[in-house]
Amino acid sequence: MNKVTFNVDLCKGCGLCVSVCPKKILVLAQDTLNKKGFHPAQIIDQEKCIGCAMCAQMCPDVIITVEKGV
Amino acid sequence: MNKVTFNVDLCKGCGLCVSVCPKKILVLAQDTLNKKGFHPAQIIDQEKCIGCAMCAQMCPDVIITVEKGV
Amino acid sequence: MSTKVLMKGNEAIAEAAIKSGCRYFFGYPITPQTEISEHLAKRMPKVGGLCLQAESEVAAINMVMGAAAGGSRVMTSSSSPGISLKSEGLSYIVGCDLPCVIVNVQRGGPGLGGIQPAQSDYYQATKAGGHGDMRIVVLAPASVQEMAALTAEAFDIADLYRTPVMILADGALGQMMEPVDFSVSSPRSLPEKDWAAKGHGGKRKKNIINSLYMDPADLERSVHRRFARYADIKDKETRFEEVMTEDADIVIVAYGITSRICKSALNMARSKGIKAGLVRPITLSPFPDAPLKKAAESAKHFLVAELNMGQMVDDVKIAIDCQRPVTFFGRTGGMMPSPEDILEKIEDIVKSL
Amino acid sequence: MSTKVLMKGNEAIAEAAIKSGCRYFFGYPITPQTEISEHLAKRMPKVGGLCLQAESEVAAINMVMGAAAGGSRVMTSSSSPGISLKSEGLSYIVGCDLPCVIVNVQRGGPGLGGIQPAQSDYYQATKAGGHGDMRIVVLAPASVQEMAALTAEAFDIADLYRTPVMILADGALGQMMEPVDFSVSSPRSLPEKDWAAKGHGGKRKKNIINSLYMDPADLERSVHRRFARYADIKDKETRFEEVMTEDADIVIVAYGITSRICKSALNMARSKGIKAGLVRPITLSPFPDAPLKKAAESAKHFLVAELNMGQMVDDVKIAIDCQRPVTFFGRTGGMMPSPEDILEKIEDIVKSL
Amino acid sequence: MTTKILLSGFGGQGILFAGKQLAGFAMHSDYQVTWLPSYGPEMRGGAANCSVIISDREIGAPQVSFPDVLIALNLPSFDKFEPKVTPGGLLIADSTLIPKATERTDIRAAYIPATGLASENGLDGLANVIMLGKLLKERAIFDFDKFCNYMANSIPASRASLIEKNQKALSIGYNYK
Amino acid sequence: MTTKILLSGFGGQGILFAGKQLAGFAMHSDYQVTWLPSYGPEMRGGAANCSVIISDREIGAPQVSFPDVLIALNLPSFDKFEPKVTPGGLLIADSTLIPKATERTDIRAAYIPATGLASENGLDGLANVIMLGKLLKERAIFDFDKFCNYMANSIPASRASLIEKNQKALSIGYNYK
Amino acid sequence: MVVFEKPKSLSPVPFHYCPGCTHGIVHRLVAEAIDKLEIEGSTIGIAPVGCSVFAYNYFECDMIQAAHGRAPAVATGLKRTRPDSVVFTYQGDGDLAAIGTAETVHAATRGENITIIFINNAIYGMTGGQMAPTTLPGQITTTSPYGRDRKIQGNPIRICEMLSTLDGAAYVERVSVDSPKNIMRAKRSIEKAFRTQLDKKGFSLVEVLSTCPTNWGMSPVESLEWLRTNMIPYYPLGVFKDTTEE
Amino acid sequence: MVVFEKPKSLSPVPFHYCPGCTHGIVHRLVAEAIDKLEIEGSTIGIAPVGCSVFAYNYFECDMIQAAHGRAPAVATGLKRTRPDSVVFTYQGDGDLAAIGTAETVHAATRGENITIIFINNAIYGMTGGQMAPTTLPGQITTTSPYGRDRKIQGNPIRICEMLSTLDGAAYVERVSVDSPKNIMRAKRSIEKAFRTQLDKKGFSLVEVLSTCPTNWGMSPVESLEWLRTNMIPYYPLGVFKDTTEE
Ligand SMILES: Cc1ncc(C[n+]2csc(CCOP(=O)(O)OP(=O)(O)O)c2C)c(N)n1
Ligand SMILES: Cc1ncc(C[n+]2csc(CCOP(=O)(O)OP(=O)(O)O)c2C)c(N)n1
Ligand code: SF4
Ligand code: SF4
Ligand code: SF4
Ligand code: SF4
Ligand code: SF4
Ligand code: SF4
Ligand SMILES: [Mg+2]
Ligand SMILES: [Mg+2]
Repeated sequence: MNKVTFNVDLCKGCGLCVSVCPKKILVLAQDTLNKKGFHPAQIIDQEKCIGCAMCAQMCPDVIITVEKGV
Repeated sequence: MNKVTFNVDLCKGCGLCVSVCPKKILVLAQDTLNKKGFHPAQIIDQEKCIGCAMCAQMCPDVIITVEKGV
Repeated sequence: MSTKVLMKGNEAIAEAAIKSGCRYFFGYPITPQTEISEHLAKRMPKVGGLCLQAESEVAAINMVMGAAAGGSRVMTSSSSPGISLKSEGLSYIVGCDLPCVIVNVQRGGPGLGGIQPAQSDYYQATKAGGHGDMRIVVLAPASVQEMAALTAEAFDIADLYRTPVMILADGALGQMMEPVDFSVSSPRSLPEKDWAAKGHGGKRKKNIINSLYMDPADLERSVHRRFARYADIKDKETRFEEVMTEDADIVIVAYGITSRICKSALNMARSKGIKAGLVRPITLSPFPDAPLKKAAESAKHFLVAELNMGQMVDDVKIAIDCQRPVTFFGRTGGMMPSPEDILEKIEDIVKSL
Repeated sequence: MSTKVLMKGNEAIAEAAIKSGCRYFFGYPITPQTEISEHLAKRMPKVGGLCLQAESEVAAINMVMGAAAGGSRVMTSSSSPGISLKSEGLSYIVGCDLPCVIVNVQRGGPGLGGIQPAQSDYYQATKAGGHGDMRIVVLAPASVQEMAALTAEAFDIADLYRTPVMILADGALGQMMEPVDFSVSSPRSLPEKDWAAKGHGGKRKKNIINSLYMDPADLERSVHRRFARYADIKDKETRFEEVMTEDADIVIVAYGITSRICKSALNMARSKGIKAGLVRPITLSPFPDAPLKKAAESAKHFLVAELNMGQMVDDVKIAIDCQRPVTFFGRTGGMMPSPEDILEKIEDIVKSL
Repeated sequence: MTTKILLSGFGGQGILFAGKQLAGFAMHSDYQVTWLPSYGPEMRGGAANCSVIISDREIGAPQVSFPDVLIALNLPSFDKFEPKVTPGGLLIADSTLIPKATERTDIRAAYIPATGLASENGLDGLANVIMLGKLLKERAIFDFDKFCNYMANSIPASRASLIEKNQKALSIGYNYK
Repeated sequence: MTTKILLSGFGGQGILFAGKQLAGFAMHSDYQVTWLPSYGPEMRGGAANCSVIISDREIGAPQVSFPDVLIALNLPSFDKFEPKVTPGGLLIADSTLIPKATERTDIRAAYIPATGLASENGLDGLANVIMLGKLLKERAIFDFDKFCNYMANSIPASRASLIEKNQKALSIGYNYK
Repeated sequence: MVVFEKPKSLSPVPFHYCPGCTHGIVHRLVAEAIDKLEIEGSTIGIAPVGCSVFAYNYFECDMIQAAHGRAPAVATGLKRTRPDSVVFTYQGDGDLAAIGTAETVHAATRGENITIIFINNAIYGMTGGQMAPTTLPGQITTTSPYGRDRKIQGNPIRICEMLSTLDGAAYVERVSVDSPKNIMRAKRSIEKAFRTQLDKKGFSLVEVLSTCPTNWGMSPVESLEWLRTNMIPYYPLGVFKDTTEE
Repeated sequence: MVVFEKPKSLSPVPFHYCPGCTHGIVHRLVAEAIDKLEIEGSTIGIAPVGCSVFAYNYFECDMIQAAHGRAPAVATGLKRTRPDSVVFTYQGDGDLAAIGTAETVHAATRGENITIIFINNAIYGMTGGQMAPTTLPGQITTTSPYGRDRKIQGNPIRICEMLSTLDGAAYVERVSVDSPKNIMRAKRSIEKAFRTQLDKKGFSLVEVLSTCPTNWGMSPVESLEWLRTNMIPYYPLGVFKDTTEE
C-alpha cells in the first residue's frame, strides 16, 4: 500500500494538494481546526492512493510525506 | 564659386575636416597658431571646392560655414 | 456638524498635498508609509494629477527633481532605508535650489531594521540629508491634524524659499487615525517660478537648473547665498510649542509622537505636584533655540526624550549653551516608551534636583 | 637610503590596503579619488587580488557587503556624491556588524558641486552615514603618510570591532604627493571571523548575516550592543594630535588638510609671540573630547577651522561644555584658506581677548 | 473624562474596523479621539489589535498599554492584556473563543459568545460588531440608537444589506442576556 | 629653510612632471617635501600648475600661494603669479612664450627661451626640463650633477634615449647664457 | 519506500507564508537541488527584501540578507571573494526587476558565476499588494487601483527576454509552479542553474511564475488558474538562453 | 547660398571638448533637429554627468543638469508634469549604461515619451579614461590596464539590443558619426527620434558611436578609424526597433 502523511499542525488548509490529487482522495477536514486555526488536509481513502506524490509536489508548506509500497 | 569659411580662432586643429574633404583642399596651417594655440584648418584651393559641406558636417566645433555659388 | 474626517496620518498627508495644489507624486512602496501613495494612486487621477510608482527611491527623487525643475508642486515619500537612497538626489535638489516636499515616515534602523516607529533619522534629516554643505527644512508633526497642516505649510515654505522641506514623521503617526479638519489653511502669496525649466517659448532667455560650479569661488558664493536663506528661514519660520514652561523646574524636550507621550507624562507629573514643562520643536531644522534658551533661565534640568539613542541632545545643549544639565531618555528600534516610563524618569530627576 | 617613496595620497591608500592584506576592492570612478581604483586595477592582479569596477556606487557598497559577509578584507572608495549613494548600503553593513573600509575623498557640494577639496561631509560621516541609530569610525589623515598608516589601522579597527571604518580625506590630500614609508606598521592580533557566511562545510551551524528584526525589542538590544561597542572604541581608539596646547591662550581645532594650513599659521602666530596651540582630531568619530576639555582649562578661546560651513563646531562646544567661546573660520565649495587667512583670524581673536 | 479601549484578536476578525467605528462615532459626537493599529507584514491569521482613546480633552500618547476597556476576541489577547486592564475597568471577552474567565476582582467582566452568536444568526464575520453592542450595553459611553444610526451612515448606501446586518449584530450584542 | 616653488603653464608642457622631479630629488636628499597639482577635468590645453615645497622641517599647508620661486611657462601664469612672488624671490620665465618682463624690483628674474631652445635642439616637449636646469643655476638648492644622476635613475632603463634627452635639456638650461 | 519527503537543506521551521503561497514550493525546489548536488556546506544564499526576506531562516546553508534589490551585487562581492562557494540569490519581482534592475543586468552582463531564483508573482507581496514591474496590463493593485494602464504605469517587463540579449548570461529559463508537471520542470531548471554555476559557465537565472493569493484576492486554487490563464500567455515558459553546451 | 552654418539652437559658445571629440558633432545634430522641427521654445534638455555635463551651456533651450545616470528619471518627472514640452536627455555610456541602467530600462519599458541621445564612446571620458560598460574586450583603459578581460570585467553591454526587447520602446537606432555619410544618417535618426516624441509614440533612443581621442590615446583621425574597425563590428548600426509606423 502507499502512504501519505501530513504534518497536520503545520497545514494551512490551502487546498492545493486537494486540487491536484488525480484520485480525488484528499479533502480539507471541515470539521476540525488545527493549532494554527486551519481546516487541515486529510486523505479519505488511503487504499486508492497511487503514491504519485503530486500532492506533495504541490504543497507549499512541504508537510506531506509519501511512501510507496509500505 | 563656392566658399568655405572657418571661425579660425575656435579651430582646434583636429584635422577631421581635412581628412574628409573629397577634393583634398584643406590643410592644417603648420606655420600659424591661433589664439587657442592650435594650427588651424585652412583651405588651399577655394576654386576646387564643390561646396559639398563634408568638412562642415565633420567639424566637431561647428566652425565651418559653406556657401554655394557666391 | 464638524468638517472633521477620521483619517490615518499617512492619508492626511496625501490628502493635504492634494488640497495644497500638489498634483504630482513619485514614490516607491515601503512600510509604514505606503498608504500615502496608495491614497494618491486613487485620488490623483480624479483631480487631474499623477501618482507614479517609480522603479526605486533613487528614481523617485530624481523624478521629483525633474518635476520641481519644471516648476510643479511635487512630493515624494518613503521610510528610513528609502530616504538614505534619496540622499544624493536630495543634495542635488538643494544644490539646484528646487522646492519640493519629502516625507519620511521613520521606522527602526539601521539596515533593514524593523517597521515599528522610530525617530532615528533625526541626524540624517537635520544635519546630513546628503553630502556637501546643505540643510533642508524639517517639520515634525505630532498629530494627524498636523500631518495635514504641516504638509500644507511645507509646500508654501518650499516654494517661498526654494528649498526642499521634509515632513519627519514615524510609523505611529503614519498609521494612527485622528480627526482632521482640512478647512483651516492660510496659503501664502508666493513668487512666480520664473526660474523654472519649462520651455522658454521664445519669450525669455533660457533657464538652467544646475548644481555644478567649476570655479570653487562660484560654488562657495552659491552656498553662502543659500545659508543666508537658511538664516532667513530660521528668523521667520521657526516653530515650536511650549507647555507649562513658565514655572517649570524640569523641562522636557520632545517632538513628534514622543512629545505626546511626554504630554501625558507631564499631566501625571503636574498632578503629582511636580513642576514639569515641555518644549516641543515643530521645526527640527531650523531648531527652535529661543524657547529653550528662555526656559533655561528658570528651569533646573532638561530631559530630552526621543525614539533613538539621543540624536537631539546636542542641539538642546547648544541651544541652552550647556547652562543646565540635560538628561536623555530614549527607546530605539521601534520600541515606544509609555507615559509611565517618562514619568519615572521625571521623578528620578526631581529627586536629584 | 630611506625606504620612502613619493606618492599621491590616493595611491598611498591603495598601496596601504594591499600591504594590509586587503585583496578586494569594489568601486566606481569619481574625481578626485579615481587614482585609488586605477592603482589597484594595476596592482591587485599582481598580488592575486581583484579590483572590480562596479556599475555604480550602490552596487559597489553592496559588493563590499557581500565580500565582508564572506569574511574578506575589503575596501571601497568614492567622493561625496558617490558616498551619498552608498548610505543605504552602509547602514546595512552597520546593521549586520560587518567590517570594511570606506574612503571618502571629499569634494565641494551640495549636488554635483565641484571637484576641489572640501570637508563638507563631516556631518554625514560622523552623524548620519545612513538611516537609523548608527555610527561608524571616521579617521581623518592629514598627510600622505597618514593616508597610508590610517588605512592600515582602519582595517584592524574594522576587524576588531566588526564595524565599517571610513577614511575621510579630501581632494588635496588625495592628489598631493609626499614621501611615504610603508615599513612602519604594527598589525594587531585579531579574532577569527567565525561569524562569516563562507559556507559551513558541514562543520558548524549555519551563519546568518542579517539586519532585520521583526521584534523591536530585539532590534533595540542589537543597537544597544553596538553602542556599547562604540563606547569601547571611544575608550581605546580615540586619536588626536596636540601642538603647543600647554600654554595656549587660543586653541585651534582642525583636522585633515586644514590642520596643516593651521599649523603653518600657528608657527607664524608663535613667531609673533601669540600663544596659539592646535588640537587635531585624528578620529573624528569617536571625537576626542578629552584633549579639548583639557585645553579648555587654560585656553581662553577656541578657533575651529574647516573646509565647510562649520560642521565640527558643535562637537567642539559639547566637548568643552560650552565653557569657552568658539569662533569658526571656514571656506567651502573647494576654496582653501591660506595660512595667512588663519593667522588673520587668530590675530582678530587675540585682539578681543 | 478619558476612556482607553483596547480591541484585540486575530487578523481577519474585524478588530481594526470595530475600533474605527468606535473612533468615528466618538469624533462625530465631538470627542477627541485616537485610533492606533498594530501593523506589520503579519500574514493572515496573525495577531491584530488596536488602541482607541476617547476623551473630552487633548489626547497625549495614542497607544493604550493599560486599557480601561479590553475587548478580547481570542485567547492570546485575553492572556496578554487581561492583567493590564486598569482597576475598575471593563473586560469583554468572546466566550466562544476564550474558554476562560478573569480571576481579577478589581475589574468588571462580561462574557459573550460573539463568534457563536454571529454564526447562529448568519452574521459570519460580525462577531466584532456584536462585541461593540455588548460594549454599549456594559458601558454607557454612547447612546445605542445614535451609534446604530452612525453605523448605518458610515456604510455606503450601495451596500445596504451590510447596514442591516451590522445593525442586527449590534442589537444582538446589546441585548444579549 | 623652506622653499616654496610654483610651476605653472599649459597642460601638456610637463609642468607636473617637472615638479615631481624636483620633489623626488628633494625627498631623495632627505628633505621634507610636498607636491600639489591643480587638478580637474581640464581638457587638453587648459591651465596646469603645481606647488612644490621643500623644507628641512615639517611642512604645513601644501599649497603655494606666495612662491619663493615661480617657474612660468606661459603668459597667463606669468600674469597671474608674478605679482605673488615673495620679495627676494625668484622668477624664471620662458621667454619664447612670455613676451614680457617683470617690473618688480624686489625680486630676481631670469628669462630663458626654453621652448625655443627645446625645438632648436630637437628636444620638443622638454622646455620644462630646460627650466629646471635654469632653476638649478639660479638658485643653488640642489647640486646639478646629483640632480642629473637622480633624473637618470628615475627614468626606467628601458627608455634610455629619454634619459639622455632629459640630461641634455637640463644642461642647456643650466648653461644658458 | 519514501518517495517524497522534506529535503535536508530546508530547515525544520514552518514557513511564514500565507496559505497557498507558492514561495514555499520554490524554496523546496531550491533545497532539493542543493541536496541532490550535495553542496549545502559550500552554498551561501542571499535573501532579498520581499516576502521571502526570511529565507535566511529556511535554508540550512549560510545565508545573507541583502538590501532591497541588491542581492546580485552582494552575491558578486561574495562569489568574487569566495570563488569556490556556490552562491544563489532568491528575489521577488519588485526586488529584482524594479529597484534591482541595474544590479541584475550587470551581474548578467558580467557573467557572474551565480544563480538567481527570480519569483515573479506580478505584485509586491510583502508591502501589501502594490504594482510590480511585472504586473499585467489591467491588473488591479493598490497602486494601480483602476487597473494597470500601459499609457500611465507603463508596460510589464519581461526579464528573461531582456537578459538573454546579454553576452554574460549563460542559462536563462522561465518556469511555473502552477501544476505538479510544471513544478517538476521547474525543479530540473533550478538544478540545471546550479549545475551551470558548478561548471563555472557563468550567470544563470530561473524565473518562476508564482502566485500571491493574498494580494491577488483569490483562493490559492483560483490563483493557480489565474497564473495559467493570465501570466503564462504574457510570460511564455521556456529556455531563453543556454550556452552551457557550447 | 549658405549650405551649411551653425544651427540657431546651438549657443554661440565654444565647446570645451578636446580637439576632434565627436561630442560636438552630435550636439550640432541635436540642435539641427530642434531647429528643423521648430521646437526650441518648448524643448528642455537634460545634461548628464560626463564630458557633456556642460551641455547646459551649449543649447539655447531650457536645460537641467541631472545627477550621474539619473537623466531618464529627471526627464520622466519633467515630461509627466509638462506633457506639452519636448524633453531630451544627452548621456554617455557610463551615465546611461552603468549607473543609470535602471532608470534607462524603466523609462523605456514605461514608454516614457522622451528622447535619449546616447553617446557610446566605450570609455569614461570626463573622469580620465576608465572602463565603461561598453568598453570592448581587450581594450585598455585605466581600470582595465591589462585589457578588458570578459572573465574578469565582464562583457560589453549592447544597449539597443537590450532595450528593443521592451514593449515601451518605440524607436531605437544605433548610428555612428565617423564619416559624413554616417553623420547624415545620424542626423535623420535624431530627427526621427524627436518626431516620435512629437507624435506621442513613446520612448525613443539613438545610440551614437563616438570617439574619445584623448582617452583612447589616438589622434582624432585615427580615432574615427578605430571606431570603424573595432566598435561598429561589435555594435552594429541600424534600427533595432521602430513601432512608429504601426
Ligand atoms: C530601499 C527599500 N525600498 C522599499 C522597501 C519596501 N519593500 C519591502 S518588500 C518590497 C517589495 C516586495 O515585492 P517583491 O520583490 O515582488 O517580493 P514579494 O513580496 O512579492 O515576494 C518593498 C518595496 C525596502 N524594504 N527597502
Ligand atoms: C554619483 C557619481 N558617481 C560618479 C561620478 C563621476 N563621474 C563623472 S563623469 C563619469 C563617467 C563619464 O563617462 P560617460 O558617461 O561615458 O561620459 P563621457 O565622459 O565618456 O562622455 C563619472 C563616473 C559622479 N559625478 N557622480
Ligand atoms: S500521492 Fe497521489 S494519489 Fe496519493 S494522495 Fe497524493 S496526489 Fe493523491
Ligand atoms: S497543500 Fe499542504 S498546506 Fe495546503 S492544504 Fe494541502 S497539506 Fe495543507
Ligand atoms: S565643402 Fe567639400 S570640397 Fe569644399 S572644402 Fe569642404 S569638404 Fe572640401
Ligand atoms: S574639423 Fe573643425 S576644429 Fe577640426 S581642424 Fe577642421 S575646422 Fe578645425
Ligand atoms: S503576501 Fe503574497 S507573496 Fe507574500 S506570503 Fe502572502 S501570498 Fe505569498
Ligand atoms: S575626454 Fe574624450 S569624450 Fe571627453 S571631451 Fe575629451 S575626447 Fe571628448
Ligand atoms: Mg512580487
Ligand atoms: Mg563615455
